[in-house]
Amino acid sequence: MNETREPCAPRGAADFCLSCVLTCALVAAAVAGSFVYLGIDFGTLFSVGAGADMARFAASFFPPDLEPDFLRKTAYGALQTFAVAMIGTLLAAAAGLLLALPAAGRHGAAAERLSRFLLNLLRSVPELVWATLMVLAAGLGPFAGVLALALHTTGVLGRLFAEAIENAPPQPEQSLLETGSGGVPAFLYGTLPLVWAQSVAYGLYRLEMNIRMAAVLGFVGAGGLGQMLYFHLSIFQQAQAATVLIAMFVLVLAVDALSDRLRAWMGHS
Amino acid sequence: MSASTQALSPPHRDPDTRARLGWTLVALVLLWPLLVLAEFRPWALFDAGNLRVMGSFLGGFLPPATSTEFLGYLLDATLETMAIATAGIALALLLAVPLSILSTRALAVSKIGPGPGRLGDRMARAAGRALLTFLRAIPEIVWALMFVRVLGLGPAAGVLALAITYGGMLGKVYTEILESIDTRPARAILEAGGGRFAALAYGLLPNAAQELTSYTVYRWECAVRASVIMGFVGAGGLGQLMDQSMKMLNGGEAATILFVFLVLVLFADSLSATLRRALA
Amino acid sequence: MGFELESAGLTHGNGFRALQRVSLRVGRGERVAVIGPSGAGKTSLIRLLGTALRPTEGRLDVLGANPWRLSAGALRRLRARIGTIHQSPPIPPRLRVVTAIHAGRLGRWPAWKGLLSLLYPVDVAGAHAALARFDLADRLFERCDRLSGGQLQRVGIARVLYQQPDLILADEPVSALDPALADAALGELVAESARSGASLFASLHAVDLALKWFPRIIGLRGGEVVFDLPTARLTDSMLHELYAAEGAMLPVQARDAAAGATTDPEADAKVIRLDTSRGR
Amino acid sequence: MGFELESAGLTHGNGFRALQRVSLRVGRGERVAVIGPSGAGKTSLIRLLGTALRPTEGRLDVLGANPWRLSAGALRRLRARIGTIHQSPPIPPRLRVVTAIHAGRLGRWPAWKGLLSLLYPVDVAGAHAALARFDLADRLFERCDRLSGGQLQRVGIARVLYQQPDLILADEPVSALDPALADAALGELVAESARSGASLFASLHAVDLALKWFPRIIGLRGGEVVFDLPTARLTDSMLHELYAAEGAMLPVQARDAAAGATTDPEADAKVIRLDTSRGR
Amino acid sequence: QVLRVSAIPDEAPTELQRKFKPLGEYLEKETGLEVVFTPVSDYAAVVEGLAAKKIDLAWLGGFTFVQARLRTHGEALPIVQRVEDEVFTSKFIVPADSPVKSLSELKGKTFAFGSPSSTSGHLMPRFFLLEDGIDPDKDFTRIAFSGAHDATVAFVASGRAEAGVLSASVLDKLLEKGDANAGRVRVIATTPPYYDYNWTVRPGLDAALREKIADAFLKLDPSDPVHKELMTLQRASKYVPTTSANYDAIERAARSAGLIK
Ligand SMILES: Nc1ncnc2c1ncn2[C@@H]1O[C@H](COP(=O)(O)OP(=O)(O)OP(=O)(O)O)[C@@H](O)[C@H]1O
Ligand SMILES: Nc1ncnc2c1ncn2[C@@H]1O[C@H](COP(=O)(O)OP(=O)(O)OP(=O)(O)O)[C@@H](O)[C@H]1O
Ligand SMILES: [Mg+2]
Ligand SMILES: [Mg+2]
Repeated sequence: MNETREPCAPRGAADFCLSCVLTCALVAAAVAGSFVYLGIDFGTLFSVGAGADMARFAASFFPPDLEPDFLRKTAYGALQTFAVAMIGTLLAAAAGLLLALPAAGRHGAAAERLSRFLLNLLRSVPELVWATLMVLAAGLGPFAGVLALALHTTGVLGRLFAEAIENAPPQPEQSLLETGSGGVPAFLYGTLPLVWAQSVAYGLYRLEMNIRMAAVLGFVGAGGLGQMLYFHLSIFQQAQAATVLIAMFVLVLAVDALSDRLRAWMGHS
Repeated sequence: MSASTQALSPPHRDPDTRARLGWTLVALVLLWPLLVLAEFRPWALFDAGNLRVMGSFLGGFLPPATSTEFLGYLLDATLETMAIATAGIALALLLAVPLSILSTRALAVSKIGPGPGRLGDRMARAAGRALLTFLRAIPEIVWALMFVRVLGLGPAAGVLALAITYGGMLGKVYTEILESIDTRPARAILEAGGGRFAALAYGLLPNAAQELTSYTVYRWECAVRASVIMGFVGAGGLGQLMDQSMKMLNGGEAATILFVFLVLVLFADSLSATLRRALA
Repeated sequence: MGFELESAGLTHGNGFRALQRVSLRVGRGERVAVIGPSGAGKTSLIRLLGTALRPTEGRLDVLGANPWRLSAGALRRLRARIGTIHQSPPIPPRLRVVTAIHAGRLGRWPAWKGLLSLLYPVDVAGAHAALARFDLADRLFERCDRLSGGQLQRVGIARVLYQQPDLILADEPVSALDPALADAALGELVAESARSGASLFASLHAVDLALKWFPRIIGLRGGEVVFDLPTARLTDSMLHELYAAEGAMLPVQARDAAAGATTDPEADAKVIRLDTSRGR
Repeated sequence: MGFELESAGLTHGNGFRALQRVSLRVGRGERVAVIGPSGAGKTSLIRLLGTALRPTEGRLDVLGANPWRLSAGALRRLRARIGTIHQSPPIPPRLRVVTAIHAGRLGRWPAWKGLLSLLYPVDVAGAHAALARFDLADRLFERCDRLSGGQLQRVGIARVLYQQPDLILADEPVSALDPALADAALGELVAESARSGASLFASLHAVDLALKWFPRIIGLRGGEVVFDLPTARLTDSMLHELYAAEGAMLPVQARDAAAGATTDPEADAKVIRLDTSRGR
Repeated sequence: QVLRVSAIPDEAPTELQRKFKPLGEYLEKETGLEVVFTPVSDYAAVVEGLAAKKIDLAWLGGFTFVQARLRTHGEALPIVQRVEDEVFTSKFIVPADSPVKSLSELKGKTFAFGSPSSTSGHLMPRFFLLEDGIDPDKDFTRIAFSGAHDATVAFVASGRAEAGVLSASVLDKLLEKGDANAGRVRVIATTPPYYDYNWTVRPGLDAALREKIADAFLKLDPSDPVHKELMTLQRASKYVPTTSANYDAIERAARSAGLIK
């Protein structure tokens, strides 16, 4: 009945993916090349004393400094770090979502190019550079940190959101567009429920990164745990550094748990 | 069925309303102290003095530095940075892939039912997740200082530190990606007696491969930017160069380095697009 | 006018020719069923009419306009007047039923109303009424992935009725429903078309239901219209011929084996029994 | 033995009681059909038997073992012996047909073979033979998202036959197929069961097909077994009763409107017409 | 056989590398070993390297040396230092147009130190500020660590910090070079002198080699044009032997400033 169909022939050999093999070989070559270029020798890592040496380093962090005064300072630092990271991430998530829609090719090719370039630009400037610029723009202090994180993170989240949107199955949104719905409502009803969980996960994950990134922002006066860690590690106050590390760890764990809880609540087993 | 009585008096109120309203309120109430702590003052941006300072600084970005000596440094740094990023990501994958396969719920056959071995499975999963968290919760610099003791100053310690923290991050994100797509195909394979790898390869990867790849490429790009941390232990690179020029407020050099960063990001982006197309 | 196709054809991206030389004219308020073997092109035809695919040859007119000549805004308004019931309802699993129903009217609502309804359902009563017609009123606030196959399909139908379109396209709307419910659901669709004057164009596998509810039947095979007749003039042999090709292609030895081993004396009786009088 | 249920019950996560007091015994090689209105619990029952869900009450025995008492390895081997045809095939859209078919045997293949087959299909001939039984041999290397609804459903059936299970569970296996093909596909399933001695347990909406191909019929409603009889002893009134409740619940005014406005004199005839003799 | 050398990053790492090049060649000639210099941007990395015996010779600040000494249980040995290092000072700077005239007016301002582990950029200024009754943690609204001395100048010159402190010798060098930023700051105070930088060898380094290295430094003579160039880069007029005991005062200062616990 369908003359156009080609007769079936088990053409398995033709399906062997040549370009896949080539890509794999290329990647492997790049990796090998990198190790050779850097001249890395991990041999000593497995030498006799290595383990003991590293263990001694790790042991120097114990016991952590648990004096009430220092704990209070750490707690305040942790709160401030969290606040900076949270506000920065929230701003970035909002801006990122707005830019992700055109970047996923929803408003024409020109808008796609433009928003993609904008996202790339925001992202290619490291947090640290944004921080320097923002200190000049807004003065020394946590707000500069917020802005720096927000600007860089917008680029990151915008890209991740855009790709999640592109990867989502198109049928639900397509079917809404076919009923004449506008682009934005169709996105909200058709695609958002599909990418929501992943996007929130990316956002929370970025929040966690930003908490750690505050370490780098510490020295522009953004304060918080980052500056404390930098300070105490620099002057070999391992006990204090350990307390700060524990505080960071707790923050990361909390965000992790929040992420898990939220995703479970949004219906993913 | 009881529906007929309900049919007469339709529920005109959404049962979820109260919870939604409540959570929104809680979120708003919590947001306030955060804004205070972060000293959120957008108007400071439009302060004339600040604008002038920033304007003159940005003015310093032009013209970009193009002296041959600097460009030589830059080329070296770029090559080294790319090599460090590639090596670091390669090692990170060695950590991330097994750990994420271990801790993905959608691949746990004991979740179905739940069936036998769920205690062991759950503990393995929890251990996997805890390990991932631990690896990435300790900042790169701490790992780097630890490896310096064994490997000495130089790129080796930096690469290892990068591999460990990035392994933790990649592992976590891989897990989340694998759990956020449609997991029914994987479940069907587990229900037909297939193993963990089979369910991964036939049920999840066809849908997730693109996203996994693009995330990995993105991480590579992050590793390029993270070379500032590698600089701490003598594995220089672009980040260290950037750090210096920014500290010295040397706009011309910063502009040139930023341009290199942008080129690398564009390269990563097109690489990711190519790979995604190949996997479509 | 409902729609008009003039020697239209559709070639898929991979070069597969799913429809060819299709000429059809369906008037306002008319009810037409399309039947045909699997892979005949029924879904392709309906997607063509729903302006989801663009004909690669020939001319298409829907509700008095050539959709592919319209401006973006006008096309959108046209689409709001076409309601498509999909073979498997394209509803995100996590959406609640009430939201899924509301999505039907996004084409008519201003954007703000659509957004608001996502937070707080604006028209609970309307959604409730639409669901009640399919015996699902009590599932108003359930999540769609907690519904059974038949329930989800009914949500898909209710959504299109809630849309109040001028042209209803239904792609196997009752394939997941039991006979009684299938009959009742088709009855609802027919009643809606009669009440609102909307044209109804449905593809159906259940020939008896097509014969019962539709005054005009179109037979499709291999992408071509085989017949297009008032129900009364359809003969048994036409139906046999429509479905014949594929029966003949099933390997014969397997059937024999079954017949030999089975305990059911009727298994090797004539396999295809179609009787235009059944169900009437 | 095929399987045995003793006063089994299933309560879903949200507290909905989908099955209660179900006692059934199906012997080796036996062929049983389960029918019932939408939402009756057919899919839930099949998922219970496929060891995808764990009964919340009562006892379950599949292929001579209580799956929930087995060790992980034994459960996996048991599952490899159960083949489930899902209501909508859980196949990732990007997979090729040949790979989707191979996925059926992942439970038997060692892991390396499964992984290898992803790169290079190891058993093209086997997959081809399975597809040929459903008139799809020419789609062997097509991507699954380029198939029509009925074609995809047939791929789902072929996959299970390729699995060569000892117990075939089929959840509305032919809902997307036209009558002729549906009949032929059921014939294939029955033949396979006869050839290999596998038990066949299928839920069906098409009552006539159930009556034609299955010697024993189970009626399910509201999660309970209403009848469990040899086909010959099933009466018309039993079927009427099985589907009656829901017909009665369709709101009456809508039907009246339809009846009033329609031009089809049969629209207000008795809606539910079931005739055990039809299709026989 | 290699001699592994590193230096604390009190200046930009590339700058350090440039400065070290002739010295490295000279040491190669004198010791007969291959000299490998690794620039780092973290003070702690140098100390860890010394303690783990991954570095043989390092250019350390006074405070860094004290830390290295503690970390190696007194086994890291300082061998030589420049004469200038015996009477080192730090200078407090403000933007040229700032009205501030004395240290006590700095209360309530934002302030930039160099690196937390820098002697002249953090430890000693902090110690002298405390002696003057100014607690940096309480009396400044915000402290920033610029990371390096020349960065501190840039911080203050651009107005990112309202005041800062750095090593006197770096400031002099910048002024000599005619650095634009250095022209935009004004010195308001100078600390009393203290011992600072030295060259330290790792614990357990062969005593003969240690002597050879020390001799190489002490042999440097400004009247020799080759040596002169090398010493200008190092900003040294003459090298003198030094001992661990010279740094006891710094350790006391660090303890009283709460930087060593
Ligand atoms: N995951 C779930 N959570 C809660 N309730 C569920 C879930 N899955 C099914 N149900 C409910 O259980 C009942 C039985 O569902 P099931 O899918 O077994 O019905 P079915 O007989 O297969 O119906 P159909 O013929 O429509 O497919 C339905 O009322 C359904 O809403
Ligand atoms: N996206 C696509 N790309 C290529 N070929 C396609 C695509 N969609 C459908 N086809 C092919 O076009 C033909 C007609 O498909 P269509 O879905 O219209 O059939 P159908 O009549 O709806 O069948 P069914 O009753 O099985 O749903 C089929 O042979 C199918 O394989
Ligand atoms: Mg179809
Ligand atoms: Mg079902």
